[in-house]
Amino acid sequence: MVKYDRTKPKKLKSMLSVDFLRLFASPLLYVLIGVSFSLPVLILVMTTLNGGEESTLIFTSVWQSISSVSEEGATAMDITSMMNINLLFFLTSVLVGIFVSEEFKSGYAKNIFAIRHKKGEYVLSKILLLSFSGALTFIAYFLGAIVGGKIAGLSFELTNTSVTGLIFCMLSKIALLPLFSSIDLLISVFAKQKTWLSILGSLALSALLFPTIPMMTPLNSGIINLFLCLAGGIIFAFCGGLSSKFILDHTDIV
Amino acid sequence: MFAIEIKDLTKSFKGLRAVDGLTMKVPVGSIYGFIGENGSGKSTTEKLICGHLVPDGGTIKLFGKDYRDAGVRAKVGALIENAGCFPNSSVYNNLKMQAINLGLKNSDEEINRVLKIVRMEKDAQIKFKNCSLGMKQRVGIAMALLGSPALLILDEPINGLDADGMRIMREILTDITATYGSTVLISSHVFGELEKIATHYGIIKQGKLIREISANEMKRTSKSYILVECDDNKKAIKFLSLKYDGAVSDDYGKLRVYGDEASSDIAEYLLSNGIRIKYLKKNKIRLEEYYLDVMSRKEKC
Amino acid sequence: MDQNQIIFDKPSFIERLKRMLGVDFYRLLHTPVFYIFLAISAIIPAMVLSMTGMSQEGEIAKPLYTETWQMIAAKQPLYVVNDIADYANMNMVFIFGGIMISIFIGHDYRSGYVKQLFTTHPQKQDYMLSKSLTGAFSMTCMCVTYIIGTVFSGILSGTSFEVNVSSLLISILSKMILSLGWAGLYTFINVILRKHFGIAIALSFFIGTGIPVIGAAAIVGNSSLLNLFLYGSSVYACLGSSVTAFFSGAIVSIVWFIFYAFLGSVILSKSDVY
Amino acid sequence: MNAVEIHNLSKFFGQKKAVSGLDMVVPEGAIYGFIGENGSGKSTTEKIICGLMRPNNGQIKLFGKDLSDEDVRHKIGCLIETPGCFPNLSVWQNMMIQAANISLRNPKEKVAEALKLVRMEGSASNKFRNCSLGMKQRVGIAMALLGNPALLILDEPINGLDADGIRIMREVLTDLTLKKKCSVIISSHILGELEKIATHYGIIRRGKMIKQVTAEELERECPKYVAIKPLDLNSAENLLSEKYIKVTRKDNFLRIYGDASPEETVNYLFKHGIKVEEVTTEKISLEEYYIDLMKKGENEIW
Repeated sequence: MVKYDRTKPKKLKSMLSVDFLRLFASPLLYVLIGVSFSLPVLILVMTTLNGGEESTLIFTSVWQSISSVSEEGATAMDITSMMNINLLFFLTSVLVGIFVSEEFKSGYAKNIFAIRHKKGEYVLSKILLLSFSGALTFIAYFLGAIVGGKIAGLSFELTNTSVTGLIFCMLSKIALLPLFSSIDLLISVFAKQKTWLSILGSLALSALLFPTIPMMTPLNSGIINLFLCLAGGIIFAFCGGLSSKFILDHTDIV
Repeated sequence: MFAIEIKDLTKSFKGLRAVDGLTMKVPVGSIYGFIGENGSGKSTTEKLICGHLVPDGGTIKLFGKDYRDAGVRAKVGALIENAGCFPNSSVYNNLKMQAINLGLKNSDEEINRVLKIVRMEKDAQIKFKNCSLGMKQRVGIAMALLGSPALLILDEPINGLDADGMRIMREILTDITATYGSTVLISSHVFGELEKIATHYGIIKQGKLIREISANEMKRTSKSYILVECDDNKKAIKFLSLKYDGAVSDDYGKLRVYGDEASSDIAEYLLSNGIRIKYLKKNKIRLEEYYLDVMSRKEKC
Repeated sequence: MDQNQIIFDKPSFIERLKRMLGVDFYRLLHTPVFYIFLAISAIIPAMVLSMTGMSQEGEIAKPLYTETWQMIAAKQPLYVVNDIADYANMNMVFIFGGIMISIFIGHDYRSGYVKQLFTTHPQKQDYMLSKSLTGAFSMTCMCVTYIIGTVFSGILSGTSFEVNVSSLLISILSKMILSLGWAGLYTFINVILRKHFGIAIALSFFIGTGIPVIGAAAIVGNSSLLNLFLYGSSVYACLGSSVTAFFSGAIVSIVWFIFYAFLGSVILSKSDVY
Repeated sequence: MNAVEIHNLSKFFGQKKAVSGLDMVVPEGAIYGFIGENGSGKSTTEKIICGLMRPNNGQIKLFGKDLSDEDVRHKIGCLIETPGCFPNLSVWQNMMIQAANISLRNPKEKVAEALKLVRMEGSASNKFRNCSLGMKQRVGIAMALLGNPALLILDEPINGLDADGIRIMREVLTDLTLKKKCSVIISSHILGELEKIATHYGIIRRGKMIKQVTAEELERECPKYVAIKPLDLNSAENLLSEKYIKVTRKDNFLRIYGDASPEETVNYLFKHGIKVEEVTTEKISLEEYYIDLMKKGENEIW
C-alpha cells in the first residue's frame, strides 16, 4: 500500500487528544468549575448571614462544607450532612451525560468509530478524562469553601481531625471519581443521543451510591481510606469500563 | 402583480455582507429558479422573505402587501435547509401540529392529501428521527404543501431525493402552480432538473442579483446557432459561407451557423451538394452554460 | 384560477393566538416532558416530608414538618432562609416549571420547528403569549399534582392536617395565579438566550430557587418591598395570608406577565429567529 | 486484491429488512458508484462497512483483512449522511479534532491544506452551525479526505454542493484514486455526475445488489445509437424500420441501434425526400440504463 500520512495508530493517545481538545474548546468544563466554586460560597454565606434567627443549616466550621466528621450522624439523611462536597458527584454525572451525548448527537461518533474497531481506548480515555475534570471541580469547590468561609467569618480550626486528615479526605474523594465516571459513562453510552436519559440515569445511580461516600471519606480519613477508595475506584472503573465496551460492541453506533 | 418584490435588501452577519442591495421581482404563478454559488446569499434571502431574519435595510413585499402582514404570511409554505420537525414525534403528529398552526379545518384529510402527494402514506407513523435523509426531505415538502400555500419557498428541495423523488417534485410544482395559481421560489444546484420546470431564473452572486430573466426570454436572446459536422468540413464550410453569412468553424471540429435558419434547410442544402452529414444539432441553450456565461462576466448588467 | 383572485383574509389576533396555542398544547400533551414533570411535582413533597431536620448533638432528629400544610406554604412570610421547612414548599413547583419551560422552548429551537412558526406568524407576541400561557397552564397542573402528593404523604406520615382553610385556599390560588408571572419570566429568559440552551436552563433554575431575592432579604431584612418580586409574592402567599395578599400577588403576577411578554416581543421582532 | 469484499450481508431493523443477502466487490483504486433509490439500503451498507452498524450476518473483508483489523480501519475516511461535526465549535477546531483522531503527524499544515482544497480556508473560523448547507458539506468532505485514506466512503456527497463544488470533488477523487491508489465508494442520485468519474457501478434494490458492472462493461451494455429528429416522424419510422433491424421512438426522436452510421441514414432519408432536423450519435446514459433496470422485474435480471 502507498505510504499514508496517518501514522501507526497510537489509539489511546489519539483518543485522549481528541477528548482533551474538545473538553477545553467547549464551555462545559468552565461552567461546571464556576458552579462548583460558587456553590460553597453560596451555602456558607447564605446560612450564616441571615439576621441571626435559629436555622437548621448551622455550619460551625468551614470544613463541615467539605465533609462531616466520621462518627457524627454520618448515616442520618439530614440536611447538613448532605450539603457538602459530595454534591459534586452529581455534578460529574451532569458533566459525563452532556459530554458523551454531545458526541453522539453531533454525529462525530461516526468518525471516531469508523477508524477504530476496539472500543477499549474510547472507554479508557473517557474515564481518565472525566475523572480529571471531576478532580478540577473538586479543587474549585475546595477553594470556594475557603473563600466562602472567609466571607462568612467561620472558624477555620479543625475539630478532632488534622490537616493530613483533610488532605486524605479530599484525595480519597478524588480517588472515588473513576468509580462514578465509569458508571455515568455506562449509562451515557447506553443512552447515546438521548441526553435526558444519560443525565437522569447517571444522577439516579449516583444517588444510589451517595450514602457510601461520607462513610468512605470522612474528614479525619487516613491512608487506609485513600487506599480503599483507590482500590474501589479502580475495580469499579474496570467493571464499568468493560460493560461500556460490551454495550458499544453490541449496539449500533449511529 | 408580483408575488415577491424586493428592493435593495441588505443583511450582514458580523461585518460580512450576506445580502447586499438585492432587488428581485417574482411574478405570481411562476416557478422562479434561484441559482448561485454556495454562500452567495440564497438561503439568507429566503430566510429574510420568511421573516426568520430581520433585514438591515430594503423592503420586501408579498403580493403587494408588506411581508410582515399576517394574512399573507399565513399562506406561505417554506422548506429551508432542513424540515423543522420534532425528532421524537411521528411524521403524522408533526404534520398535525403544522395543520393546527395554519388553522386548517379539515386537517386529517389535508394531511393524507399531502402525504399521498409525496408517497409517504404508509410511513406516516414512523418517528421523524428514524426517517432516512430522502424521507425527511419529502416530509419537509409535505409540510410546506399543507393548506395549499399561495407562495412556496423551497431551499434546495432536491437534496437527497432519488430519481423517483425528483420526478414527483417536478409534478408537484407544475401541478400546484397550474391548479392553485401558487408561486414557487426554488433554489437548486441541479440545473438539469431546474431547467425542466422553471419559468423564471434569478442568478445571485455575492449577495447581489446579477441577472433576472424569464425562461423563454433566455432562449430568445441567447445567440442560438446550428451545429453541424460533415465528413469533409472544409468543403462544407465553403458551401455554407456562400449561402449563410453566419457560418464559421469552431475549434471542436464542428461548423456553426449563427442566426435562426431552420436546421433542416441547412441539411437539405448540404446534402443536395453531395456533402454527407455526420452530426446536426439545433443548439438549445442549456441553463448551466447560460449560468456559467453570466457568472464569468465581470460587469453587472 | 387567475392570480388576483388570491384573497388573504387577515386572521384576527384571537384566531392567531388560538392556532399557536393549539400547536403548543398538542405538543405539550403528546410528549412525555409534561407528564414527567407532573410526576416529579407529585413525588417531591413525599420525599421532602420524610426528610428529618438538623440533628444537634446526636439526639434523634426531630421531623422537619409538624403539619402537612406546611408543605404548601410557610406559616408567616419569611424571605430569608433560616428554616428549610419555610423554604421547601409549593414554591418548588416554580423551579420545576422553569426547567420544563426551558426544555419545551429549547426543543422548539433545536428541532427547527420555530422556522414554521415564525413563517406563518410574523407577529412575535403570538409566540410569547402562547408559550407563557402554556407554561402557566402546566405550572398550575403541577401545583395540583403537588397538592395531591402532599395530602397522600401527609396521610402516610401522619402529620396533622388542621389549618385555617380559607387562608390555605388563598395561598394555593394566589400561587397558581403567580405561575402566570413566572411563566412570562421563564419564557422571556429562554427566548432571549435561545442560542445558549445550557445557560438559559441554568439561569431559569437559579432565579426559580429565589436566591436573588433571598440574598436581597439577607441585606435589606424582611421589608414588604420584596413582594414586588415574583419570588417575594410567592413567599408572601403563606398560610396566614389574607384576601389582600391574594390581590397583591395577582396584580404582581399579571404586571410581570404583560411586561415580559411585551419586552420579549419587542426584542424578538428586532432580532433574528435563530 | 479487492478493497472491499462483502458476501451475503444482511441487516434487520425489527422485521424491516434493510439489507438482505448483499454481495459486493470493490477493487482497489476503483471509484465505485453505488446507486439505488431512497431507502434501498445504501446508507446501511456503508455504515456496516465503516463498522458503525453490526450486520446480522454476512462476511466483510477490507483489503483482504477482517473488519476488526485496526491497521485497515485506521485508513478509512467516511462521510455518511450528515458531516459529524460539533455545531458550536469552529470549522478549524472540528478539523483539528479529526486530525488528532487519525493521529496525523503535522496536523496544522494538513488541515490548512485540506480546507484550501475545498475552498473553505476563508471561513475556517466561523462556527459550524452558522455555515450554510453547501459549506457544511465541503467541511464533511475535507474531513473525510484528511490524511489521504486508503478507503473513502461518501454517502451522497454532492448534496448541496454547487457546480464549482462538484467540479472540485471530481478533481479530488480522480487525483486520489490515480495518484494515491485510494479506493472510493460514492453514492449519489445525480447519475450524470457519477457517470463522469465512476470506474465501477453497483446497483442496489430493496437491500439486494442486483447488478455490479465496470464502466467498460456498462459501455458495452449501453449500445450506441443514431438519434434522428425528422420533420415527419411516422413516414421516417416506417422507412427506417425496413432498412434497419432495431428502430425505436422516444419523445419525437428516432433511435437506430446496431452499427448504422449517421451519414448513411441521413442520405437514405434525403433520397426519399424526408427532411431531418437533428442527427446525433448517442449512447444510452447511466440514468436510462438504471431506469430500465428498475423497470425490469427482479427475477428477470438474473
